[in-house]
Amino acid sequence: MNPREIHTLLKERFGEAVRDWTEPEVGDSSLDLDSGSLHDVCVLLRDDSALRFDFLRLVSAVDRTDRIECVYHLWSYELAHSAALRVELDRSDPRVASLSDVWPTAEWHEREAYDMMGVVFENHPHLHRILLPEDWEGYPLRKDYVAPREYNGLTNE
Amino acid sequence: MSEANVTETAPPASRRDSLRTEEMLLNMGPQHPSTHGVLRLVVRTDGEMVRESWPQIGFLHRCFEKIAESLPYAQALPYADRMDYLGSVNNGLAFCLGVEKLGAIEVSERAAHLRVIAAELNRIASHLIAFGTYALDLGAFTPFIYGFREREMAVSILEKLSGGRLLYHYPRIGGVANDLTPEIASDIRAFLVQMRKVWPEYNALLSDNQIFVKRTANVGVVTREQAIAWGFTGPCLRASGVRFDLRKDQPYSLYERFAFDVPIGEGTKGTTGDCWDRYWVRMVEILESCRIVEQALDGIPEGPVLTKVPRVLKLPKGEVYVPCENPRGELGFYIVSDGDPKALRIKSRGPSFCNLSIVNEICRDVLLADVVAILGSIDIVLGEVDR
Amino acid sequence: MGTEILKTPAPTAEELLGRAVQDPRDLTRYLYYLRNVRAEGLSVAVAPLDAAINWSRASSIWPLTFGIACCAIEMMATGAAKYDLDRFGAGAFRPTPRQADLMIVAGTVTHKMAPRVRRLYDQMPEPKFVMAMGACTIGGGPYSRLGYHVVKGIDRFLPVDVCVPGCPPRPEALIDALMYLQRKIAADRPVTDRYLRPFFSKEKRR
Amino acid sequence: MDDIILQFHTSAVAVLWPLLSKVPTWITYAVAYSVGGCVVLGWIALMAIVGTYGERRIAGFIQVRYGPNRVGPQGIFQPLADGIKLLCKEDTVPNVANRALFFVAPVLVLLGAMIPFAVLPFSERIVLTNMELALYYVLAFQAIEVIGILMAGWGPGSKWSLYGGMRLAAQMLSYEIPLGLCALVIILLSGSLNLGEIARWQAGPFLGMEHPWIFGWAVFRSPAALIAFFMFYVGGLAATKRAPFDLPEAESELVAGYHTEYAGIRFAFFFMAEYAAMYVVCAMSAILFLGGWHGPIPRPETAEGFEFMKTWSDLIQAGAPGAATFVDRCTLFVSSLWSVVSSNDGIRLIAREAIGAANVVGKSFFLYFVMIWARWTFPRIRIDQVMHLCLKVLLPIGLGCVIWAAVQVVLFPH
Amino acid sequence: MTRRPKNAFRLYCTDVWAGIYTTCVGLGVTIRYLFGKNVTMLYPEVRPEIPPTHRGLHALDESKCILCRLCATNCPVGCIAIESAGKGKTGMVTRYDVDYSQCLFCNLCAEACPTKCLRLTEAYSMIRGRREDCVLRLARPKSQSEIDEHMVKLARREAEKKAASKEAPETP
Repeated sequence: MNPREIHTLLKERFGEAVRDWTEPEVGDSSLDLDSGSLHDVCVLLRDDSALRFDFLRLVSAVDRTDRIECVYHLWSYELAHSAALRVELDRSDPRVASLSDVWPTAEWHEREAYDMMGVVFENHPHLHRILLPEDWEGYPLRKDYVAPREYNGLTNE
Repeated sequence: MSEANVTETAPPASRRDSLRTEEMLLNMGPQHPSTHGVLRLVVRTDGEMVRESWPQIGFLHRCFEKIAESLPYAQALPYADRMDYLGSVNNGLAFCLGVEKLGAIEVSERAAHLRVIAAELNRIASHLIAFGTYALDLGAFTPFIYGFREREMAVSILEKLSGGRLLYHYPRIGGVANDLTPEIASDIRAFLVQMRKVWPEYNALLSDNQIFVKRTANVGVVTREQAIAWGFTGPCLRASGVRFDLRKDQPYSLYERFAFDVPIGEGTKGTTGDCWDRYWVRMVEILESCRIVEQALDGIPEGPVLTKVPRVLKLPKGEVYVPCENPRGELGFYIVSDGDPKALRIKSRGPSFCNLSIVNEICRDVLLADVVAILGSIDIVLGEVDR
Repeated sequence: MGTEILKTPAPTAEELLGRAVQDPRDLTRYLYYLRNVRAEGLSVAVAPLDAAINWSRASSIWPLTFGIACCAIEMMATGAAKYDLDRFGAGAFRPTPRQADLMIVAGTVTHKMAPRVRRLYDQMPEPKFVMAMGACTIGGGPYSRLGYHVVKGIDRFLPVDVCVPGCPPRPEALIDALMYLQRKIAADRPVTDRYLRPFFSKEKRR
Repeated sequence: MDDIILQFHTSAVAVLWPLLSKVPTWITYAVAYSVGGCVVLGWIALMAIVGTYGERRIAGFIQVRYGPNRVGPQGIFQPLADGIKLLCKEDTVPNVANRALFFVAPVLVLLGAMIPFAVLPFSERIVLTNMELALYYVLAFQAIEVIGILMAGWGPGSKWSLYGGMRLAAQMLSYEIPLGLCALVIILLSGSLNLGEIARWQAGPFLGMEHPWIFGWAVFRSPAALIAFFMFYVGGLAATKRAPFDLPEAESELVAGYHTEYAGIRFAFFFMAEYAAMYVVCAMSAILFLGGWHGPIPRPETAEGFEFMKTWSDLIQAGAPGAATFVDRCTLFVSSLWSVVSSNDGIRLIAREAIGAANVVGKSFFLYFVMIWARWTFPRIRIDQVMHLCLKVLLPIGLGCVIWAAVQVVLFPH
Repeated sequence: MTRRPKNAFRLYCTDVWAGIYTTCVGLGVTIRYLFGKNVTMLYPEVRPEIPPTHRGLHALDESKCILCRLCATNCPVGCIAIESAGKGKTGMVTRYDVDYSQCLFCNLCAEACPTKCLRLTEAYSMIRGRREDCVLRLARPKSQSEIDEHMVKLARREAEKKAASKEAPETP
């Protein structure tokens, strides 16, 4: 099933939670969702017989200066088709439901998104920094991030 | 679990008999002979039995994604090589394919063939290191040295081709750096002959060795559902019985032209998806890669090697994700561009990052020696885990 | 020998290094003291002891298995069959810092890793040497300008003896660095002090 | 055929120096035996040097590379350089260590490795003490090394060395029983515990041949001994923590096992003890199963009843009254020695002892090589598999061999 | 207690036999290599043969350098420091340092050079004792007098050109 059919299937199932379809002229397309309904959509995507998305490929948080987006890439081994979900969160307090109970691999991806971009995933088993040390301030991949001049005694310039 | 709240759990009441036994927190710390680099594995053990383990990563976090955002595409390419330093041609290839797909840049057939040859030679070299370090983890030092002997031949070929011994910077946006000379072609054929001659010896020395089989069969079994749920990709996924290879299912760079088959784990020495299967899938993949290199070398057409790319490359607005088959699994760059010479965001999916996340799941109630065997069989590279 | 020779300070290790014989195979470079005894007025009794200890330390340097990143693969290649570090007596890679003499820091040292590297260095017994292998360890390498998490060179928290530029340096460069370190050890003075007086002599320090 | 040192002391020394006779005998015995002991200590040090050098060179050639070949001609001085460097290292003691255990452990381990050398014969007559219960003595004192390593495990207080120590305890428990059973097979067949006696039994008549060349070896005398030889050797591998059984100092799992915290000269003790223990196992297997000095090189015969010591002491007693001053007593001592040695039987006896020693040492060096060869070929066994192997495989086979040997001794002796 | 499989004893025997057989096979492989040929290249005496495409230490041909500074801008790390007397083709390079504590040998600088005067050579070994020495100074060190004399030459040529251009506009 190509992304367009998936979009129509989800549209009739969830109605306004799924934004309308925009065909990008270059690169991959994606389904825009609102953050509230993300968890239910994902459960459906995994369990529905026509979709069977059993593999969460990638969770990436993108900082578009006025908002933060979370993009989920999915793949199905049985039906060999892929899909990309996009969720927009506001920049001051990015909050979205965690998918670690739907796909266990999301656990580490979400911890990395929290570590790098500061996106908080609710009811995540243990959400804290995965790559940077525990006491590191700031989220490096935000556009307005300033690298610290010095960290526990070692200067950076 | 962060360092702070890893508390010492008191043993359950049932075991407070006279002989007070206590569980120990063991630090297979960032410097440990068998953690393949700087991975810290905090292990809660009860005697030799491991109850729980928390891998702690980030000791080699080199800010790749921040650098990739602040440099133009051509200058960010060498940093992609340094992510998985054992399969650096495949990293550069994935990065270039992403940029070329977004910028609709054409690549000549000869360049595509050269990319396939370099990528497969790099895969053989990486699998030889995986074979060597896995033997080293289980205590056999000699296969490690034999693996490096063949690897030196492959590396000297790639050095003639690209100029570097380990980080090749060979695929460029729009083609490859240098062209193939007949002398390098004959070296490649000689290497393929030697590799096929030595392969049965490796099996005699290690794969069929009863001690090795006893140490790896039925150890760290990952079922098919578990592998898919935890995001396993590459040889580890195929060892659990899922016949999925990106070079076959989502072909890129002319891979559909070459005939090769995808080995999967059948549980010959134990159950499907155990350490032995992960090791065996890698060994058979070495032979498959030899076949691919041979076919690519025979069918290489004439033509230019590097198409003209504007010095200041501006990609159109949009995003793309092109997954490639790295020796450790699916590696892809999710490139989001806003139309200016620097990317808005480049997110890299490291296969070892996902393969490593299953360690806590399967290292439960196993012996300490088995934790080492499981970690070695997953074959992680820390540059890719921490990026 | 006049006593005034003892008042003038002896040449430092760096200067002696320059004069040490370049050919690593020539055994006499360890005994170059003996050749210069007349010229530098050393007490003949002590020089051979210095030379013997230097020779044994230089001929059996046990590196620590401590690979961090890409340079670790080149270090393994140097230890493997084609370049064979064991010919120099340096092939016994010891897993524990207690039994290692040389710490080859091979790979990028990040802020999260730096305290561990420092602790490993402190755990090594005294005649220990540090080799900074690869551009990342010398001055931050490719990550020096934009890497916020990378320490810009390990000489900020470790005394470095040998720097090996390269990204990653070839195994031949690593063997050259080991021979440079051997020459540097040969110029060391374990038993005599700056004024070439043996430590164990009862004479008061001036 | 009593000890060479005892004979030498009673006959030659006491007679020549009358003032010595005033000194209580145990002092002179002590001096004589300590001289013998130093010779054997030199041999142990030589074993350590040959061990380290041989291991790194053979490992090199197995791995298609050269071992150390730049330190001295062909790398001969490499062990010397390692030794001096370890001597001059800083002596680090972790502050959480239990200092008493930390200091005693290496000494006990080296002691445990050196004790069997007292009874290990190099040839028919060249042996420090020709003890009657030699085999029992060797097997009994193996436990000292175990105590030493358990101390080394607990002493430094590091978790890794604790694991190494505990693993060794489990390994020792599981391999010592099959080792004892294999020795039992030889005791049953040869009928004595004295190593000299066992070797002579293997030279005795067998299958009608008066002097069986190498077919007199225990290995050919009965299939039980053949199987026992392989099990004794495998048990020996486990005893010296080598090859597939090097669990207590498993590099890839326990960083460096029990000697994680030891540096400098203390680590050199463990290093030396390992190679000394290796030689003990090889020499014991050579003597018990491969016919000791009745080796591949045939030995010349000497006249019946010719005793080197006895003839020499008779000569000295004959000339003793005439020699008054110290000088001509020495000349008498040397001249009588020269006359005995240059006599026809003397030369044949010395040749016989030398070739005997060559046989014993040659065979144990071959087994030494096999140990090194096995180490660089096999991966490491897990601790529960070691116990499975020793208790569920070696033990039943060992019992079978003992029963077979007993039946063989009863049905057709020799 | 787990029930013992029916053919437990047969499994036990095949296990023991497999153990013995594979150990002998493994020993066979290593003994063949023990007496085989070694592959070690005795490095200090035997120099390695390095391919021409090797990306090693830099080499600069000063005469052809036109001071366009493309190499410095194209370097991802910015480790090339150039100082010159005068600009463009007529200028003279006074300082051209490559800082090897940052360089990653990616050959982007050599490829960007229009006149191909910068090249990564086959040299690979530059061992230094301290970090400060890890900088390769490629430009020939020039004395202050030489620089001043060059500046004077430049100024004189500038003056002639201005004079020539002053006459030219009157003639047409």
